[in-house]
Amino acid sequence: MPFIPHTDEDIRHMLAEIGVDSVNALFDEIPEDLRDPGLPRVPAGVSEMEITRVMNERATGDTLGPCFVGAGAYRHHVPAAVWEVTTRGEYYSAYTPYQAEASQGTLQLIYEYQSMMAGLMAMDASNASLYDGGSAMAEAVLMAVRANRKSKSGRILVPDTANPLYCDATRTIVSNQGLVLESVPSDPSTGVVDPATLKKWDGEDIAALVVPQPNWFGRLEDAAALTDWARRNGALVIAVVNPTAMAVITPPGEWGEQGADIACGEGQPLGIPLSSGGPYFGFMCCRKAYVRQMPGRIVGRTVDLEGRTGYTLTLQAREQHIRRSKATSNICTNQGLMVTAATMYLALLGAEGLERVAAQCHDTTRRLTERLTGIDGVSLRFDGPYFHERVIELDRPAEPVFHQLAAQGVLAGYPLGRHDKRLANALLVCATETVTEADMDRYVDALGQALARAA
Amino acid sequence: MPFIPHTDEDIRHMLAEIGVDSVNALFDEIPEDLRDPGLPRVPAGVSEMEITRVMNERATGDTLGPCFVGAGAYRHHVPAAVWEVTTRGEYYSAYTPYQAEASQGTLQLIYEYQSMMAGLMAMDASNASLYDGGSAMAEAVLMAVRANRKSKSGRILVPDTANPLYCDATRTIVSNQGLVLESVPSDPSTGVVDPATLKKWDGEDIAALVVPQPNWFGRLEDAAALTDWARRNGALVIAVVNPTAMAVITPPGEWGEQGADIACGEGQPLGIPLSSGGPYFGFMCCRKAYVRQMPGRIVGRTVDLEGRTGYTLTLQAREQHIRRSKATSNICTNQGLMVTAATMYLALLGAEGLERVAAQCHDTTRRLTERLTGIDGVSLRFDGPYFHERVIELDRPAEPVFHQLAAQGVLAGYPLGRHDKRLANALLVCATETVTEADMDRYVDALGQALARAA
Amino acid sequence: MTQEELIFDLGRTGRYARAQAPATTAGLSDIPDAFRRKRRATLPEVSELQVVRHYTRLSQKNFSIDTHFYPLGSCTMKYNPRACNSLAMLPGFLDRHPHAPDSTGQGFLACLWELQEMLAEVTGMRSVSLAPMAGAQGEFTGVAMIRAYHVARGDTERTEILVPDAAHGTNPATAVMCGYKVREIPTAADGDVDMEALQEAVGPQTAGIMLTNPSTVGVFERRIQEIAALVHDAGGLLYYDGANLNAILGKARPGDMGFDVIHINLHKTFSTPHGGGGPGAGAVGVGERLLPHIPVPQVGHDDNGYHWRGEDEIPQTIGRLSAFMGNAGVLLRAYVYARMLGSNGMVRVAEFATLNANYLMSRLRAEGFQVWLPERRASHEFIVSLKSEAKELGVTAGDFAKRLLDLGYHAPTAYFPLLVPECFLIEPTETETRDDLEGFVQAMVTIREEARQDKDFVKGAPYNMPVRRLDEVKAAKELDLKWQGDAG
Amino acid sequence: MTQEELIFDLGRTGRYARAQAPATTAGLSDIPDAFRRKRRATLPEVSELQVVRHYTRLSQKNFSIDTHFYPLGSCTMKYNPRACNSLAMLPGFLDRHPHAPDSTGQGFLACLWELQEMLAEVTGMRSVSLAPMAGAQGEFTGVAMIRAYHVARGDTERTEILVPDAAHGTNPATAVMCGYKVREIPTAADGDVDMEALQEAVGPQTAGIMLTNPSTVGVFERRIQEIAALVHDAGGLLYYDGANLNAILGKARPGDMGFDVIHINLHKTFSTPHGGGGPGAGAVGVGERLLPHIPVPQVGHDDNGYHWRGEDEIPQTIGRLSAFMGNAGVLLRAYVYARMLGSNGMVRVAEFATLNANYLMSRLRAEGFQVWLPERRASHEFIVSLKSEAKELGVTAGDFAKRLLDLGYHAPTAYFPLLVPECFLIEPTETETRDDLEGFVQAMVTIREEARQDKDFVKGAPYNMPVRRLDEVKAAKELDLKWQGDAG
Ligand SMILES: Cc1ncc(COP(=O)(O)O)c(C=O)c1O
Ligand SMILES: Cc1ncc(COP(=O)(O)O)c(C=O)c1O
Repeated sequence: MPFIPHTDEDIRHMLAEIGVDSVNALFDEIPEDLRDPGLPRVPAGVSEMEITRVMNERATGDTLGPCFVGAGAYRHHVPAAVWEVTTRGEYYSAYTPYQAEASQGTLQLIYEYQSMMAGLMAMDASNASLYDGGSAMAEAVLMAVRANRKSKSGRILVPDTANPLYCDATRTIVSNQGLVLESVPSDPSTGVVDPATLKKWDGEDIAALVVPQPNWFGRLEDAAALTDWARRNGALVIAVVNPTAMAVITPPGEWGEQGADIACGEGQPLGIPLSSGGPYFGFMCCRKAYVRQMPGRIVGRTVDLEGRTGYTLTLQAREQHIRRSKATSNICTNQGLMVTAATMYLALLGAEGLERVAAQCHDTTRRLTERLTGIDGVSLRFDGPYFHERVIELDRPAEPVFHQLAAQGVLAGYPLGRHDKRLANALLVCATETVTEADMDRYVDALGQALARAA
Repeated sequence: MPFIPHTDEDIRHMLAEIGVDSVNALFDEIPEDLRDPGLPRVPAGVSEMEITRVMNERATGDTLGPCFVGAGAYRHHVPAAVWEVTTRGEYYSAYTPYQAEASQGTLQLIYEYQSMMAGLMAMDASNASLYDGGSAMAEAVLMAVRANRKSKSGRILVPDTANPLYCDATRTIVSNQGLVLESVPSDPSTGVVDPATLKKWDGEDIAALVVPQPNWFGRLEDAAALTDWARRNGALVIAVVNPTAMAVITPPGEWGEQGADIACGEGQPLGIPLSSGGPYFGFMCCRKAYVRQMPGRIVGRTVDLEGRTGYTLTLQAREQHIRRSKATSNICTNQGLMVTAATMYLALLGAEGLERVAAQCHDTTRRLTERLTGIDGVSLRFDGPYFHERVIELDRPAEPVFHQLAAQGVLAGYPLGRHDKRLANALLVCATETVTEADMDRYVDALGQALARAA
Repeated sequence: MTQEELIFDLGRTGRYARAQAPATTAGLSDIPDAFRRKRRATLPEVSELQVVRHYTRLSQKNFSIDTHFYPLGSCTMKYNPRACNSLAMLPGFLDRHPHAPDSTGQGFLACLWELQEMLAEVTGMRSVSLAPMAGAQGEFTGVAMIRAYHVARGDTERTEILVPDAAHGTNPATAVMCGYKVREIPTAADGDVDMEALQEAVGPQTAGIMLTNPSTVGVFERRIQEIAALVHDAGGLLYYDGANLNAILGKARPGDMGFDVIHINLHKTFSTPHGGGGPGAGAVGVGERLLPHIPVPQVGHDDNGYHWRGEDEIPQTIGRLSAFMGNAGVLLRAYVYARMLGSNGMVRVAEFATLNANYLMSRLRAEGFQVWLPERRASHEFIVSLKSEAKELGVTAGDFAKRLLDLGYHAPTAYFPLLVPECFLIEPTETETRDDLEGFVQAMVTIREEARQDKDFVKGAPYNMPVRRLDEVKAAKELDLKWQGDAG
Repeated sequence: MTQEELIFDLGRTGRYARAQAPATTAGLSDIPDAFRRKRRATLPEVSELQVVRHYTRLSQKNFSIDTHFYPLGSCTMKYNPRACNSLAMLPGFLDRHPHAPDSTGQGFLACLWELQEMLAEVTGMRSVSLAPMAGAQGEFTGVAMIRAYHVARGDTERTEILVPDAAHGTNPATAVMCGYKVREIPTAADGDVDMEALQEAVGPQTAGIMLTNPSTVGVFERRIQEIAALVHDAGGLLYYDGANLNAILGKARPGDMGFDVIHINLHKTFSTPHGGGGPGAGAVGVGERLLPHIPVPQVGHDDNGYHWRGEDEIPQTIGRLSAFMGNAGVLLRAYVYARMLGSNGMVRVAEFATLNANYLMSRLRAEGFQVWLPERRASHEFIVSLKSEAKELGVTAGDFAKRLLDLGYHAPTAYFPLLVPECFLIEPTETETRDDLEGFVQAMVTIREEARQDKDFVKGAPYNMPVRRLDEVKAAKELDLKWQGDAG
């Protein structure tokens, strides 16, 4: 009702033109016993003013203090320009750019996004986005199985240092096609995979190896060695990476002798607000050779009738609307607006700005964890190179401590025991560039006090 | 520094082109003893992230509960669309539309605004805005003195029911030109001017009479009688009105037999956030005969070379950039972006929507004041027709009660004793459409408790 | 309109938006060299003003709901209320970390829980999960649940999903992703499913059928109850593709029709923005049979407030579909919209979407255009076939589409569904005025007239867009998918 | 580009954005009929989508900083950082009522107080009031204080304000509003004030002088200290029009030059948006002499925090200039900007604004355009005279201006200052890149070349704007200032 422009006069005129008496008559093909069910459980409509009040109250109730949780979603500074421009109606309320001539804004932007992501990952090509990091890993697995023509096994090796939530989503999505994810155990003392562990699969038919970088524990894997093993064994390499880290850490395209085959991950760190878990976006890049196996939209540069540069969706023969049951994926709507924001974020930061952000995150995490491990009852669980997350070990179960500190407004980290009982005392801690000294003081004090009490 | 795009290479190249060694050399015409003062009291620059944190903290600290204060600024619902569209870069970051062909967006919008304001006031013409309600009243006084060719006295009658803050601003602005504001006393029992009071000035040379509607006490003046008196006495009528009220109350153009000559006021109620007092905008409308005496920008419709409709600033010979010392005012920059918002607000609401808002405000204020006057120690100070404000009288000084309730998060009204000692116990109370039953409960409870204690 | 350079071409080495990055470079020296990036990433090197200006200018090259009538069939391009955006972007919602405990997110969870309830009511289903991130993922979720259902019953011989030939491409693609074979069911001449063919196709190998109702040919499937009985009798389940729910919101419920599972494109019926290609949200609703298999997380509600329900509470769930809670911020937008509509508003959405579609169909027909199923009621959309224009005047649906852009109208969906030649699938939606519909009719008439005068003129369209018709063959053959540096 | 109908023409009786108004009409019956409006106001009758679409489309017809290089001399059209907007629009600031007690607005007051302090420092003045709502009101405030100063000393014979002939129109208009006569001082050939003429003009009737420095001809007034001594010796005071402060921010201070009062256009130097014509903010700074007369309210700071200073604390104040605290939200934007710049950043603003101006001046000169004061340093702006182009090619500065629009550049300020024939006052600002400056040079060269080929082509410009050149005479003669209804 609120958004319908029809006046009574309009309605009369329109019904007359159609030749019916009432709007209801237009529904007369619906079997009568199905018609007009009533919606008793839906409340009556409210004005914008009323719902604004409700939402203001609910949003305020949700406000929190400092955040030391990462575990797949990171609180970064998002430049104001990003969302002020992204929410412009022309981006916000456009459809997927099917009519290229009337969508050059979105199309050029996606082309620029693809260029940036390929640049950041040092890969040949990027698609226009997938839903999120977890489903991107699933699509990467499906893609690798398609792309690896030599492999027939449908077996994928996944280190136990990969994000367990991504693994869950991947399992949900790929298991109906009979693919099997096999776990590669990490070294429990270092929190990374010892490349020697892979010997066990030497010579076997493995479609792909997943390499997380940094891994679930924030540690840096020996991506070069893992990649080279895969290459020798005919397995493709799927890099699952944090895009901020890639400003300073060796990107997938440069792993080992020939680089990874597919790079994917969660795009959220690139200008997307935490927003309780979404919308984010999944990114995916690959080698040139595999472009035709990529899922999702891809934009290409071309020319118009007069030879002017223009942009259009391309390689659509991979997609469901053309290929239907033979498509590379069923994905249709993806995360366009998020990519719009990420493109602006990357343009604002540039390579140097992103390096500074990455370095600052690393440094803040280093300083925080040094202070935390100075507290009685806190130690470092895994030592060795890391990006911006580290695992600390408490002298007691972490879950109750997490809740205790949350009640004081401090999100102390992610309790790793949720996925692995052996890590019941462990917290995965992250401190991005947004964390201040005062935030750290608050955390250190709160944790110190919590642990000072008897366990 | 943060917003400067120059690279070192750019700087080198540019200095070479200019033919100087350093940027500093470009300042060599400044006497040496004036150069490079240093700015020790200005702190070092901070990043957007840092200032964002500061502002978030400061804004949160400022948050308040329900608001029953009006007194010149009103909390109305502002549709989200208004500011989402108004802050589009093309409106936000454009200059005054001097180059008409490159400013048709702003120009057509102002033409539409002028049409809406003229429509709401039932006047012939509107300008493109003045600074605020107070300075608009000052400009209206200056304009009336110019326009009233027959009057030589520079005497202006202003009822003591006009907004005292507007009167202060007006006095500051017009007194240097020797104009005199003479006060017309209201009836202390009704809070409005008895038209018979004006008899005192019958036959005298009065340039203009100011008529506030609703007046400072929220009461409705007998605008028709006042207007007709002025007409008979050769004085122009300056209406100072609340624009929301005009949706339901007789507009200036229809006052008395021939209507007011100038209508002005504060535009804030039309979609402008309270924002601690500004930016708002002053509006001004007038009869056709006086258009050439109006201050400020005016947009006219015309045609281009090919006969197509277009819009341009017009009657610029009134303005300072053409007429210099003979201009109708020194105003240059006005409140364009606020008018942009107000135009969208009025378009969204339309006449019917604005009527509903006005009626709701009136009704909420009625219900609130009925409940308040049910409290022991509270009475109505002025009875009689009102729009959306009423004066209540406490059994003790209002100022301390105001502060007491504010500390509990309730803005109880405006203590009128600030401008008139005789009203030391009075509160000017307003309840707009944004006030809920729960808000009222909170106010009634808090006031009841406050007054239950000994004075 | 001038051409816009690529953002990379605007750059100069060493430039970036300095207000946006930490001022000093913190140390990375404790990260061994072997892990460190050697060459800087190829990213634009531009100032903040350059970014704002470039992307503001680029945006102006888009058609969108906020600028144009956009009657893209099956896509429900209606007004996206601005409050839905501003309220979903309140700092309290935006800053909330997905791993923050439920206790600190009661406001957010309350919105989601109420949305679940409202969606269950309007679909007539038992329970709703908001996890899927778009329509296609909703489809995946639904079919995966159908599979889980059969598997849980030990009924493992079902290998086929039935799909009408008019179905959206995501339907067959989804069935395959779930490990099924696809069997196409033809559409009868009256626009409904060909019942004989269906009877033939249904059997013990049938896992289920995916239907859209109103269907993608824009009419209500009248024998839906018969179809449901047929498929259920054979042991299969019914999947409802909710892309067209706008047509029947509050007027009829998929659950009442016999469907076992449904997805709703919240970015269509519930007006969350399409964003130039997402994000969407594809909430799924299930009936009794699939209740145990609903994906996680789902919002639960008890005396202690709201909480996430996980695998512990739903042990037979098909699992999770993303790392967190789907497109949470999109769900907030849908919630705000649903609350503003309310029950009455929802019914009126269906009514006026249908009124606009039938009116536009009548008008185009009156102007001599060939409506595909003229004897049927249009739902919220309908099909015009430009076959005779193509034959007699030599201008195709594609030509009409391009010329419409010149005249200020986004083209309808063209060449879908595949079974109607030279077709336009036209969906005006309820938020457009009669005047705008009339403007579209006039544009269609104008183009036909132009084609009569000079068909090559129409075939050369568009003329007023930022670019003329693009060489798509070149785009696909000489792949140019990224900026190649100054050399490129 | 298609023409945009008026919003009124899009309407239909009975339509409005229903989500935005109360659903039911509350009673007004207790308001007697005599006070009630009889005929409904003429306002548009449109839906929410129509409003959003109309004003989104209209916006695209504007040039702006966010879309174009905009070198409008004297106006300082530089990048308006987006954070300044989003932070000033935080709900906590927006919802605050101006009459709320100081105790509930400490955050807001703290920003204003710090802004006052920073502005006092960069101008070299004793105290700052943020009350004036634009430059012109700042001027009024300053001259009114000068008057109050003389009056307070019983010095009532001073009747004149001196103003250079190159001054902005607001200067003489302001003097008159304050009850003064204006006496114009000519500009010497070197661009500075003609000292002889000034000496002659100064006298016991001199209340003060209004100067802009760097002046509106784009050069620094080198003898400013001499001028100050001269005027002060005669008992007059010096007013500094701060429109050009961007040129010397942190490089030199008006207070040090001898000025008694200054206004600062925060919407220029401190980059708050121009908004298509405001709101601005015209903070004033005063030296010792005018301290008692500063306008109210001003923010004060003591052990109890921040508070408004009113007439009780400043009994000799000239009074208030608006109902509340001027353009408060604009002040927040200026504060955020000032903090992001910091002291270093401020100096760099002046340096790079000056660098860009001198570079552009050099380049245009190298291309054969006549710079007005070639032997002088440009400040942040400079003048090009197109007199010889007008004479030799028959195209005026106005023609160049219109053709520049076609080429994607907003025109510089044309025909101001009045003393230079066919002039462009060009101010590139510090936020534009060298490439953009070069683009502007090329556009100027192109137009001159076009004029050589075909002067009428240039005189017919613009061609690519939403409208061609407009008939301004008709606009002024056949006044059409509002929509006249369907009849109109
Ligand atoms: C009928 C139909 N089904 C499914 C989809 C897929 O939905 P989504 O794009 O949200 O994945 C669409 C969207 O275009 C559709 O029209
Ligand atoms: C030199 C000069 N003085 C004064 C003003 C007036 O300032 P405002 O427009 O803010 O009133 C301007 C603005 O254009 C100006 O350039």
